[in-house]
Amino acid sequence: MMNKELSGEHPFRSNKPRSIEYAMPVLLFLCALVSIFTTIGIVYTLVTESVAFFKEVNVFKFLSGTTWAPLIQPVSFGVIPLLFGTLLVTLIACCIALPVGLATAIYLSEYASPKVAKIVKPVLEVLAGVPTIVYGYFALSFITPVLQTLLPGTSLFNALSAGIAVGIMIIPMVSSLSEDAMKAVPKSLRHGAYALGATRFEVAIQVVLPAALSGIISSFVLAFSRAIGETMIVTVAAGATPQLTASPLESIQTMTAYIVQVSLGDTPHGSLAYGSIFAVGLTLFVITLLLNIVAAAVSKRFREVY
Amino acid sequence: MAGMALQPGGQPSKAHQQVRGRKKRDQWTKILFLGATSIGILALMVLIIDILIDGLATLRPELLTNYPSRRASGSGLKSALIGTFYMVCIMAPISFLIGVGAAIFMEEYAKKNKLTRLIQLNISTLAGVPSIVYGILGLAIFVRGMNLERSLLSGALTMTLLVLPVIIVSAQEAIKAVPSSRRDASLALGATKWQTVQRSVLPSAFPGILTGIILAISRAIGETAPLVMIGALTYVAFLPNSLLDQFTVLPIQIYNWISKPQTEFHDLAASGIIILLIMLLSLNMLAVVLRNRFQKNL
Amino acid sequence: MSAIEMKDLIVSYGQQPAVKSVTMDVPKQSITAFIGPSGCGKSTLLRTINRMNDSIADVNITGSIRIMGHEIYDDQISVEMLRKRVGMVFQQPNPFPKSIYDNIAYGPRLHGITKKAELDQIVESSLKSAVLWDEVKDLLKKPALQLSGGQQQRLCIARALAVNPDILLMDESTAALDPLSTLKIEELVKTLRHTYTIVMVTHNLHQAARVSDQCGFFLNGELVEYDQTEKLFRNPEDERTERYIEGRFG
Amino acid sequence: MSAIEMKDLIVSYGQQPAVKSVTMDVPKQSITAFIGPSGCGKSTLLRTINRMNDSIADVNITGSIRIMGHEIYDDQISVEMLRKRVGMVFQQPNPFPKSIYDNIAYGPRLHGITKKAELDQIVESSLKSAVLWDEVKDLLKKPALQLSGGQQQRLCIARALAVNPDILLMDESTAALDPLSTLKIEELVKTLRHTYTIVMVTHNLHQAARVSDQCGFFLNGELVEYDQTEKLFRNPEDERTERYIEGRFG
Amino acid sequence: EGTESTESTGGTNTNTESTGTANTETTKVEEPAKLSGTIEIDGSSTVYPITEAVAEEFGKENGDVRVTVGVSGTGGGFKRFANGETAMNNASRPIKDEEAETAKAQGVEYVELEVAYDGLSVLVNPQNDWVDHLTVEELHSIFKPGSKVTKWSDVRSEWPAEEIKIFSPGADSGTFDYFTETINEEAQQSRNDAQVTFSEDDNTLVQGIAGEKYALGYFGFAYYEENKDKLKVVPIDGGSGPIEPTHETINDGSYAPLSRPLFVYVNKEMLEKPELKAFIEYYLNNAAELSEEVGYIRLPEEMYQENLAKLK
Ligand SMILES: Nc1ncnc2c1ncn2[C@@H]1O[C@H](COP(=O)(O)OP(=O)(O)OP(=O)(O)O)[C@@H](O)[C@H]1O
Ligand SMILES: Nc1ncnc2c1ncn2[C@@H]1O[C@H](COP(=O)(O)OP(=O)(O)OP(=O)(O)O)[C@@H](O)[C@H]1O
Ligand SMILES: [Mg+2]
Ligand SMILES: [Mg+2]
Ligand SMILES: O=P([O-])([O-])[O-]
Repeated sequence: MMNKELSGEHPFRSNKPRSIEYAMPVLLFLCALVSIFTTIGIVYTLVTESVAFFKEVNVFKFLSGTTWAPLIQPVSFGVIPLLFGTLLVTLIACCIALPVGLATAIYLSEYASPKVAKIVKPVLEVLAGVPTIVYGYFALSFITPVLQTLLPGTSLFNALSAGIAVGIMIIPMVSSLSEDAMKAVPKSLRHGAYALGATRFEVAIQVVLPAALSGIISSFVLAFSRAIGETMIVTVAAGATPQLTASPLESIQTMTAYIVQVSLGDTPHGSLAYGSIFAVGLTLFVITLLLNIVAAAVSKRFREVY
Repeated sequence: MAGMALQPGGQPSKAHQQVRGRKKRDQWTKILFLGATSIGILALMVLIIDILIDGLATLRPELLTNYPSRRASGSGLKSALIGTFYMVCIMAPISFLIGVGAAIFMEEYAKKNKLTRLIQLNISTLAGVPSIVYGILGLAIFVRGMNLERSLLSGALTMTLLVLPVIIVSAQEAIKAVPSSRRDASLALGATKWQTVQRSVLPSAFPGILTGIILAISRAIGETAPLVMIGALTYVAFLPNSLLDQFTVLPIQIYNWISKPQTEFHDLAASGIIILLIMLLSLNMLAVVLRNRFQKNL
Repeated sequence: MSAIEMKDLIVSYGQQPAVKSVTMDVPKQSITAFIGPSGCGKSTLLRTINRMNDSIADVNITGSIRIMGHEIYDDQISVEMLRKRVGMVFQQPNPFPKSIYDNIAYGPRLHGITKKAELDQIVESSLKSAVLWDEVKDLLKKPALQLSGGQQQRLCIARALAVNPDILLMDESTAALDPLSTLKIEELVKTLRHTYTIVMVTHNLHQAARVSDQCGFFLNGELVEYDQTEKLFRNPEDERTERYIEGRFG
Repeated sequence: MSAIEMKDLIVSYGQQPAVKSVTMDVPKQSITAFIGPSGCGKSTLLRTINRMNDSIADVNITGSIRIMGHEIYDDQISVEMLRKRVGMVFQQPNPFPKSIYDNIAYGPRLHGITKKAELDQIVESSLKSAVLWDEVKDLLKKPALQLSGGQQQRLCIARALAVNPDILLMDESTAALDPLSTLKIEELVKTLRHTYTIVMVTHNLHQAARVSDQCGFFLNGELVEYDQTEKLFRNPEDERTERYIEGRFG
Repeated sequence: EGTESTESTGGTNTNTESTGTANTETTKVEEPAKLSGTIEIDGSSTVYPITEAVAEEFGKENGDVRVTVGVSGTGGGFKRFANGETAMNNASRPIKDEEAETAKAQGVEYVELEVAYDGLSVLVNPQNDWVDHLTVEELHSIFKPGSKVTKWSDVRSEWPAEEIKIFSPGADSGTFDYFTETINEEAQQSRNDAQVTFSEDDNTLVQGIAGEKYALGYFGFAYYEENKDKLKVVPIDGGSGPIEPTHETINDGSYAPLSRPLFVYVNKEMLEKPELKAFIEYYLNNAAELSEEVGYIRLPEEMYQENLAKLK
């Protein structure tokens, strides 16, 4: 038995050439590079198109100006009102989605029976799958009228209504991903705390939450960047009035809504106003980029090894 | 030790009061958490009921078989449905191949160095880039740069780029979840790296990967903004018969109907939304079934 | 009065009984070992003692289990109080991803102790009882997860001691450890016997023989034999016990 | 010629040596056991024999290790062919989530066997060698994950046998099993010795004593003593071996 | 031939079958060969419904001709049209000089064809019982940049001292362009403060005015016609007395100055293609009927004839 192949050739030497072993890593690497090229494509497109725009409009004035009226005479390109509108909607959305989503995640992972969680989780995920345009009209035709009865003086288009709709949409992003992170915390940690006489609430808050913090933060960031980038809801429900207003009950405009407005509208291509959508797009991209870098750093800092 | 009173009889001790307080807090927070969970479910129910009320009356089978028309009564989603279907048919395999390929590279082949860390950061960043930015990209690269015009191919490629990070990340998770003991088992039998990936890792990760793809598809089906950017807001009353034909998709047709002056179209839009939701729900359900099967396998 | 008295205790998962009509008394300040093949219900019984089974959906318990004379599956019972008095150490060391200090202080804090001085004192005395103090006294702020496996397990024991329990349950608490760490824990347990009532589940018959005062042999959820450890190993009454012990000793 | 000859073998992770200058010969058709406290390098050495360490980034190997007289850390060597000849069974049973049949057929298929009849024959003979055939012969299409732990481990052994190796490496392959399953595997291993060269790592000194022909005791990466098992356990030459064996037997 | 077909459609009103028969005849006589090919159209969202309706009817007869109608806005459409990418552009305003120059530079020659009228309607809430009409000057005072008018009483003192809520089409629409050009003398000159709500979606303007007692707004006639019960239209006095927008007043030009022509621009070179020629002829022959059907106002009959003549 031992000697079966020892007679002639070397027993451990294969004579089959395996070119696929060399080809696959290269092919797969090319696949991974697609994502890099996508980023390069985005940056290249936005930057080259923006350069033309910034030849005519001072970058500093663009970033610090407080009047955005690219289509109304006298034109003015101060991006602050768009930024403000975007942040306002995002803030409202996060005020809803982060606490509700996190509480839902805690409920599903710590309180609900596995059976209930198994049903509720995908049901909630449907919220994230509903086309945003549907939310837009839901906000306009349902949320806004409700707001108008509760808070008289609410405009037809308002940041609050759009923010609420965006918030509802991103709830499952927070709840699902946070729940995944909490589920990944080993059972043994929970048992350790229960065995010391901790209540469920104490286990959830003191043991599970800190251990899952890195995943929870990632879910927050993803939800946040989704809210910033949300387009159709704000286009439909938040209005087209770029303004700095203290009241979320008034109409505003977000960066994304502006881009849609121009790309569906009447502006001649090549005009200054048309170029502004690339400058706004670039601003949007840079914001999400920064957000992700900060998030990566934060979540690394909170990563627990267990 | 003899005085161990587990029951709150007679004089409740300080420790007992303390425990009772904590229990009460536990009860309240449970209600709070349950309440939060029901907010999401309630919102979904209200949304669905709201749409059903508007759209149920006009939900007819002709909706699926008619082309769009200026008259609400005869208008339908045929070209939009088929357009959506074609778009998915082009997008799904491309994004599957590239996405899973990238995920395999990152998880199985990549050495831990600066480049792979950059790629990883890049992927997670792309997952957060607003979809409208992908629209701008698609417009510049596919529509203009490659001269593909507002074709099916442009739309599908734009969507591919949009969902790619989602697919890569979920495929990576699925691959990561395959216990390393399965790789060891395969390698120890004399399998090569690629054989191990192909025969051991991928089959184990497949349901997870598929779940990711399905969720990505359901995202692509519902996306409006990037297609608006590349100019797909169009009246199309025929079925595309080549990759370079113009096309329309469900959310676009719905958007189109909603902006018409006639209220009959608005109800029709609600019916369209019902159809879209049914599609999305079926896809999500499929994903759930797969996910459950996947978890059983681990 | 015994520390734990069980009478006709039946524990089932759904319809499936895992512990079948067990009646036994566990005396105070002693070490009791549960032995038996895998799946015989040792862990289930142990978890019944501090009601860690409560969180499992369809677990059914009938019969009586009294601790210090009190029926613990009584509606009036506070599970939290019960678990404070009946500590538990698990198979895998499971420190919280916090500092060593915070791990030990976790229990006392739960139960309302907030004064720094008092906590300091508890942390020190618990770590000393668990024979870990000398190794970590200068590293109290260090993450507990950086300790070695054996140290982590002793930390978990210290953590359990910190809430000042009467009874300590240990479910194969050395199974994941190397022989040297195992030996250390065994020695520690022997010293703890003077202050605590200890119930341990073990796969390792040597360990049961080395460490315990009395020993219960389980088979398919039944308590086959329960006796002084010496007696059980030297001269088992039940033939099944004998066969199990011999099969194991080879 | 010995099955395995190691000479001045040093294996390090980065700068940290895990195996320090080991020289030993493993004879054919026999069972060799590696014992020693946790972290002493047993697994590392075992994984060096079939180059399973290759995938770890910064592992450094110096010295010589020859199998059937061939230097295995030679550039010309095909790792796949090596591993085909040197099978391995792990601590945790790790069947693929496929049917029992497909688990066994996995290896032969890798190496180019596709004919149904041939595969059937291999599956049957491997399962028979692993003393599992009678239990599963009617369930070959059943998912392997539905087998019990002990059956899964025998399945893994059958899977390793299916590629017809010369040497079988077992890294604590019974550690995760209950005593009865452990016994079954030990018996199986004893029957396999007639056809295969077996090297096993074990924590369980009883097991080493019961099963192996020769035994190596490792401490901190060093091979302290290597001898006939009888001799090593009865009459160790090195004091450290003696202490370890006694500490363990208690 | 063309006249005959228009008449027959007109006679039976919106009866599709009759339209069908009439056109089958047309095709039979003019184009014995079956038409095929692709016609790409883009441009104004305002003109879109008319072109869509034409494309739909045309498609019924000529199933092999694939007509697509995009909505990139008048300006976005002209950009593509001037590059020769599209065969036809919908426009809610005449081509601008820059756009014409680009077309010239690219060697694109085109014909401008008027196809219908749109009347910009000024609207208030039905509960508004004080406004009987507004003059162009009053509109100017309300809408001019930096306007000081905040309350209804600032327009006419006897009107309520309540803040006016203004609803305006988005600054990126042809409607806004036209309104500002007509009322404020220069296109895109407009007040732009918190009192004005802009929206690109005319339906939401309808909703806003219908739900707000002190609202004032304007948008295309089609949206008013569809929502007559929820809105009150304001007669406009352009110098010759207050005129309410109706099919008649817009058609005969008495509703001034807020009625505007809608156009399509056709690439001359591509007109050589029989399918495009057939399509445009079909368009002009049926625009009267179809534009009314989707909420616009037909041109006087002779104008369609003139347009048809331009094609020759
Ligand atoms: N959560 C559960 N749900 C259903 N059945 C369970 C559950 N936990 C354990 N069982 C079953 O109850 C029986 C007793 O299990 P238990 O864990 O108490 O055994 P054990 O003696 O501790 O075994 P081991 O030595 O392997 O830990 C087994 O048949 C097991 O399959
Ligand atoms: N991948 C690795 N990278 C770095 N160091 C390692 C790695 N694997 C093992 N080591 C170290 O090498 C030494 C020997 O480890 P090895 O796993 O061979 O010990 P062992 O004798 O098998 O222990 P055990 O009985 O716990 O399995 C240990 O100090 C361990 O920490
Ligand atoms: Mg157990
Ligand atoms: Mg090892
Ligand atoms: O799309 P419009 O140019 O008509 O506003």
